[in-house]
Amino acid sequence: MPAISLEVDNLSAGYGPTRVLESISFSVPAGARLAVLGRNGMGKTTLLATLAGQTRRYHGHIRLGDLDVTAASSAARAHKGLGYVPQTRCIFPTLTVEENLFVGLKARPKTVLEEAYVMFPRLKERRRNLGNQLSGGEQQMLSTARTILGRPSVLLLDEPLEGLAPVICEELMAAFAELAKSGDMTILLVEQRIQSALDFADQVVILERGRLAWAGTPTDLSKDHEAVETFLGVGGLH
Amino acid sequence: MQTIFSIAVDALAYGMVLFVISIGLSVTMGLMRVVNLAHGAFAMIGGYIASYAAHDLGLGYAVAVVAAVVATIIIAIPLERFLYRQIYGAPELTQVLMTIGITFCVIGIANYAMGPTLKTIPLAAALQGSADLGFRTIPVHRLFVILCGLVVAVSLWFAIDRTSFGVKLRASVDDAAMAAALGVRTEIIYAVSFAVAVGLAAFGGVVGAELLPVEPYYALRYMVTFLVVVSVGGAGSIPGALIACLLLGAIDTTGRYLMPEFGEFFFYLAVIAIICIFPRGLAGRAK
Amino acid sequence: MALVMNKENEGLPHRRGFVSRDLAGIMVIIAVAAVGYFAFPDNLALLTRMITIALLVLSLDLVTGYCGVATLGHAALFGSGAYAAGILSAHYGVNDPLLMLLAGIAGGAASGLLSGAIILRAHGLPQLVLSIALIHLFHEFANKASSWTGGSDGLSGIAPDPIFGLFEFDLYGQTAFFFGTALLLVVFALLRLLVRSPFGMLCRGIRQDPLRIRAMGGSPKAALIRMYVISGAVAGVGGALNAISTQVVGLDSLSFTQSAEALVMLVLGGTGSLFGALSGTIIFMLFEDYVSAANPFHWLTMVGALLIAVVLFAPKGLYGTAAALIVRRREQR
Amino acid sequence: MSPVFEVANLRKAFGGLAVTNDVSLAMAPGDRVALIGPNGAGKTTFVNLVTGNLSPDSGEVRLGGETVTAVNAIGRVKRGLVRSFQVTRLFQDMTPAEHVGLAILQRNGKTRKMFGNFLSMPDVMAEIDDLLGKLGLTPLMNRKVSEIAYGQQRLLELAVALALKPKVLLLDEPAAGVPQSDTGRIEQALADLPGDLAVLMIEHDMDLVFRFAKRVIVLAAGAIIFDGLPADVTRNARVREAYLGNYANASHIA
Amino acid sequence: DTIKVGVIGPFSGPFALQGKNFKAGIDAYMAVNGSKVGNDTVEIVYRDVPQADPAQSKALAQELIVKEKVQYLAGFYFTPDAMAVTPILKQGNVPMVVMNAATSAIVTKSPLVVRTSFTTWQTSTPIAKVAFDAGVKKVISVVSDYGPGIDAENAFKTGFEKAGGQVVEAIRMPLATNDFSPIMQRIKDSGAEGVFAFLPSGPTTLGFVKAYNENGLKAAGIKFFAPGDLTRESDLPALGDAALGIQTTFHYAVSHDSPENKAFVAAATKAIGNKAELSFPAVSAYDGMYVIYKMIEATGGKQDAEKAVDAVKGLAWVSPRGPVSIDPESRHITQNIYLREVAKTDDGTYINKEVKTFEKQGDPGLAAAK
Ligand SMILES: Nc1ncnc2c1ncn2[C@@H]1O[C@H](COP(=O)(O)OP(=O)(O)OP(=O)(O)O)[C@@H](O)[C@H]1O
Ligand SMILES: Nc1ncnc2c1ncn2[C@@H]1O[C@H](COP(=O)(O)OP(=O)(O)OP(=O)(O)O)[C@@H](O)[C@H]1O
Ligand SMILES: CC(C)C[C@H](N)C(=O)O
Ligand SMILES: [Mg+2]
Ligand SMILES: [Mg+2]
Repeated sequence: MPAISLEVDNLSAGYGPTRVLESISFSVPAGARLAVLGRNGMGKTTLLATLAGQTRRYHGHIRLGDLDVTAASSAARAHKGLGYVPQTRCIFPTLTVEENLFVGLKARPKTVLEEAYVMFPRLKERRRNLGNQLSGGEQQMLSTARTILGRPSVLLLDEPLEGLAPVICEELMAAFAELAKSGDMTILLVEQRIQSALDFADQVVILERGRLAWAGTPTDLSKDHEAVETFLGVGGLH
Repeated sequence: MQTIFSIAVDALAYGMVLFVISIGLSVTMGLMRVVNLAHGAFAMIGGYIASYAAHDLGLGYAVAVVAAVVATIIIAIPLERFLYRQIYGAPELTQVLMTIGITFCVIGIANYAMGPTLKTIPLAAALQGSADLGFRTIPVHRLFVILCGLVVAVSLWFAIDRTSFGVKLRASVDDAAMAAALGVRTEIIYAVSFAVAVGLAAFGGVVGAELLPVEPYYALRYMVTFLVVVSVGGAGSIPGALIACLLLGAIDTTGRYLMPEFGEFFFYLAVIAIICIFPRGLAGRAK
Repeated sequence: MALVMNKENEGLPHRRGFVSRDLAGIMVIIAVAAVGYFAFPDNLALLTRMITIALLVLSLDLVTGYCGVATLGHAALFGSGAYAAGILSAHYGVNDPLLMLLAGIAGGAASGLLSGAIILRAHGLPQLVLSIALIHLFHEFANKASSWTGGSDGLSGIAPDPIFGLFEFDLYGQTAFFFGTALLLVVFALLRLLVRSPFGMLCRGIRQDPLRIRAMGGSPKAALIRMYVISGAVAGVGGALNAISTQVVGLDSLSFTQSAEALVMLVLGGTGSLFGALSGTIIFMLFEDYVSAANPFHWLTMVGALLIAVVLFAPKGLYGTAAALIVRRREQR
Repeated sequence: MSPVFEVANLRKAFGGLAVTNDVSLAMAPGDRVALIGPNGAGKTTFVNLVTGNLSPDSGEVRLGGETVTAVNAIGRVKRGLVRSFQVTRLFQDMTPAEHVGLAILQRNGKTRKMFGNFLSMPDVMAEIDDLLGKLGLTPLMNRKVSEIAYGQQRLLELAVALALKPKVLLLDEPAAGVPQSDTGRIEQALADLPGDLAVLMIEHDMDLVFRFAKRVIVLAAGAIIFDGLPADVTRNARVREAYLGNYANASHIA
Repeated sequence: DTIKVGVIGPFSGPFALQGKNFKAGIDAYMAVNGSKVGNDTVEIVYRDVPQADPAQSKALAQELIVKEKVQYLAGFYFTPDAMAVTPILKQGNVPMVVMNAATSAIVTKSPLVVRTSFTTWQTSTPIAKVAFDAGVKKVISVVSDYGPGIDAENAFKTGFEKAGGQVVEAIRMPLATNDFSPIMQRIKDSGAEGVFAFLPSGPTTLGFVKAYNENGLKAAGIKFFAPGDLTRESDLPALGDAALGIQTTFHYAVSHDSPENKAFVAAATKAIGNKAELSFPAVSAYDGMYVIYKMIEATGGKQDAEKAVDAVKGLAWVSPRGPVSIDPESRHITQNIYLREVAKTDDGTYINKEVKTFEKQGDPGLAAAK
């Protein structure tokens, strides 16, 4: 039984007075790949943002490895090994690509920027450009690369494939799988392309109106046509 | 010809004074995105402390300058912690309201504690008197301010553009939540930047006191001047602020020489013209 | 359990809400005016002054609150209105208050057009600075044109006739007060219509994302200039009322200080809402009047403390925060 | 049929980087074109040039036979060229109903009206209802945009563009961030568009592209490297290498 | 009965020091003479107008009359604030005693106005003669560009040209001027032998005087003349040695040597708290109170503005500044104007030392306006 790397216990959270997540509990073992699915507006982004310390939490606990990070700030969580790639990318618009990456380094030496360039050669070409001059896909690459450079032990990915060319998507999913296997990295993936997500993950949870509605393995899910129909609203997977 | 040189020297000196006094505001306003109308209040606090240290405690000029900078920063720490932290990232107008409020309070307190009269800061012997430039004389103190301006400009530019602190600061300003998610301790970054900005304000208040004398209404009287030069330069850009100060200093000085009665017109028309041509300020970057 | 989707069956928005709020707004103004009249019958001059400033702040709200234009130079519009009305009377002997009012509106609108044409050339901080430069130019110009404006000594010799030949502007300030209240009511009612008209909605859109408006085929610039002219007319009403009721116009009416004070009042009440503008003015001026009478030497400190407290505890302004609280209450029920 | 929309030899460079390199294309009424290409190929830039948000270094844009290169963005919208944004650009504290209402009023030239309200215009209300209903946004129509999920914002972005009743519609990744369950709504909305409308869609979701497009254009490094039928594009080696990857191998194309 | 006197002045804001001086003068007068006139008790009601703001001034005056029922209005630091109130005096049946505002025309706006301060014309005219007598024939005039500055310029020019001198250039500079170096360059280039300057008392005077020294004008022997606003006592410590020797003409110096002034300074110092803050508005307020007391006496405490004003026309007394009288014609104060020179006393403080007296000066400004 591998060590638990992320544990969520009875978590409720939301924005100001609007509560979005309701009593969510699950745990992810180290090195696991968890896909978080659900239709539009069901709280996937909110869940990841709450884990990253960016929304208001009402109650519940979050544990990272042996540490209780419930009360920790966003920055402290990052230093404890949490990495977050937000859905809206959040590129620093007035920083160059290189500087954007640099922020993600934490304390690592500047030379490791090359790692990012190997993963996304496109970024290297554009490294002196400002964040707001990048194309949508380039921003997506930058956002992902920036977080990965910090070598997180738990990586939260919110729709990382959005806006990327198919060929890049394939490469990226392969790279994520590689990271999870070799780098001892735990990955939570929110993705609309259900098939890609299921191909990647070894566990799946589905959110429905802020609650955890379904949990299991991808194989279970592909058999559970009813769940797919009700929670994901897609008529069968291919 | 001699007159032209003479005006040029005056323009340079005046521009540099403007620069030294307002550059701290470029840090708060351009980098931290806080419309800090209380900048002048901190400059004034610095001036009062230096005046007190030099006059009443009999300390030397250099010691008084350092004491003013340090003490102003110490005074600013609780203000940052309890007031400014509430307005980072708030809408501009909210920031305006808060910092005007702070300015009013500082004025009231200064008036109460130090009295309404003008305060001076006796200069070190070496800075008194005039230096002969050949074609004219210039107060030694002005040369000192020019030097200070250059040193401040270069070191700030380096700190912001070339150090990891600078990158983290700019990142925090662009998107504080994301910077934090990447492990940047934004509160510390902000606190340090704020301290630097306040320290610069105090420093400017002290060395600029020969031109802008210290009195309780200092904080309001020159608020517009600070705001204008910083924005014309493009908030947050050190070279921009420098160019703006020199340019506006030159326009102001020449205007005042040629047609003093239209001095204000020249200055503000120039401001309007510059902003119409460079809507983000001389060196402003796109957001 | 307040999950977000539980509002699924909300239908179309209703008009009734708006109309009843309009009526409520007018009733509130009348009620406040009545309270003012009976509570401070000897202080109508101050109340009239409050109305003039309220008109300025309302006008500022149109461009700042509804269109997102940052300006510290709005008194230019107010002052132009005041001087236009004042000059008409002092130099041309046209003393009919209604004609003076028209002159004020025209003067305000004209300088609104001019200000708008310049201020709208930048955004954000540079825009703020443009407005500052502009108000200084206006001020300097009025100072220089002293044969028209009286310069720093002020324009005196304004002698408005009785309104309709019946009601004289006297020492007790009754006429001025009722005249002012009537103007405020008319302006308020018109503005209520304006801000939720299609044009008002366009302006709100522009405030949030001008580029989006362009992509919808709308011209932000043209709309904002129109709004600036309207705003100038409203400020001009305030300026004319000022000239009529005080019979002097000073340089301060086109000063940076006056502009900044108006902005402070607006933000204090809450931007983007006519009630915010009104309540900000009333609260600030009452506070100022009360504190400066109680302790003139320290009132500035107290005003400062008030502003800080508002930002800390009512960040959307006094009215804005109160309104948000009420809405939340209602939603929780 | 004569083209409603035509671009000739369009060029644009940022610094030294040629982002649009001699692009020419024409669209006829009723065209359904997909513009695909690697990230950073210059697709969004192309849209910006065409709509007038950026000005080209050289080249020409024609709308319905009229050269509009010198016409500003607003003028082009008025002539029926409408776009949606890759990253949603919506008014955070306005509701979907107000968004669509504003677009309709703008289209009708009624935004100059300083009195009255769209709530009192039954025709406008009906249109709002209809459009939002099609995209499944009716339940959210009176919530502030800042409170609705990103995927729903994407749908609203489309609704606003449709409300302008364009002749030529440029969609920049309309389905990005929209879950599979809802892409159906987008497709349906597109399918319901008037037949004489020309649509150009940028999209990285190939399933959607192949269901939607009658013609595919591939842009790489600022130049068109393919312009033809969807069936042919997967067979093009350059396109496969630069863009499609293994997608072409899978039997996705129905 | 209680007789209320409403005082409007800048009690807060950048000019608060002037308001403080008003209050000190009034307090001093009442401390020395008691608050009773006959059977009536005098009560002061203060209202604050921080900066020139005629509308506010008028609103407050109206409130004072209607609500507070004051029988006298006094104070008024700024001309427009005084001007704004003149139209309501008659209807309110209230006399107005101007304790500072220095534009000549105010007294013409209503017959109920009496002024116990000075006018800029009055204080700036004698210095022209001083300059001419000092052998200076060409002078450049440099004034702040607003009402009082322009008055000063005209007064000096009229006086100096009448004496036979020449004003080679007249410069008006914005009130908000920080750096005077270019102005000094202008002065140098003009070839004038002396400079006449008017700046309102306060922070800018410091920069001006410093620039005069640092740019070598003093060394070059260009003489400096000004009315006394430029060397207000409360600014002198800041000006320091830079101001030594500057000659100004003014109606009052805190150092004036007379028993009346000693008593006044003692009382006013007590009222203001810090002698260094005391300057000219205090004495005008003190004398203003004298006039008001006289008015109350004359009317027996009844509200009759006309009678009150008539009673003080021609009134003459010895003020702390010297012998003064109210001109019955203009209702403005006739007084001595002194030529003073900034000097350092033995205890290290700076004073305006009176060196010459121009006796019984009226206001030349009114005549000039006609
Ligand atoms: N800032 C906010 N304030 C209030 N409510 C919000 C806010 N952001 C999101 N919500 C609400 O929270 C709910 C969940 O949103 P969330 O973004 O987590 O959904 P999601 O599952 O990530 O959707 P998507 O697939 O569209 O990205 C939505 O109904 C949305 O309306
Ligand atoms: N203002 C600019 N300055 C410099 N380079 C720019 C600017 N705008 C865009 N670019 C560059 O031009 C290239 C094309 O950008 P564009 O946004 O058109 O790509 P795209 O094809 O839409 O890509 P994606 O599919 O990722 O959205 C990118 O490499 C981008 O970095
Ligand atoms: C010179 C000053 C004492 C004059 C005063 N400020 C006035 O307006 O009259
Ligand atoms: Mg999401
Ligand atoms: Mg793109």
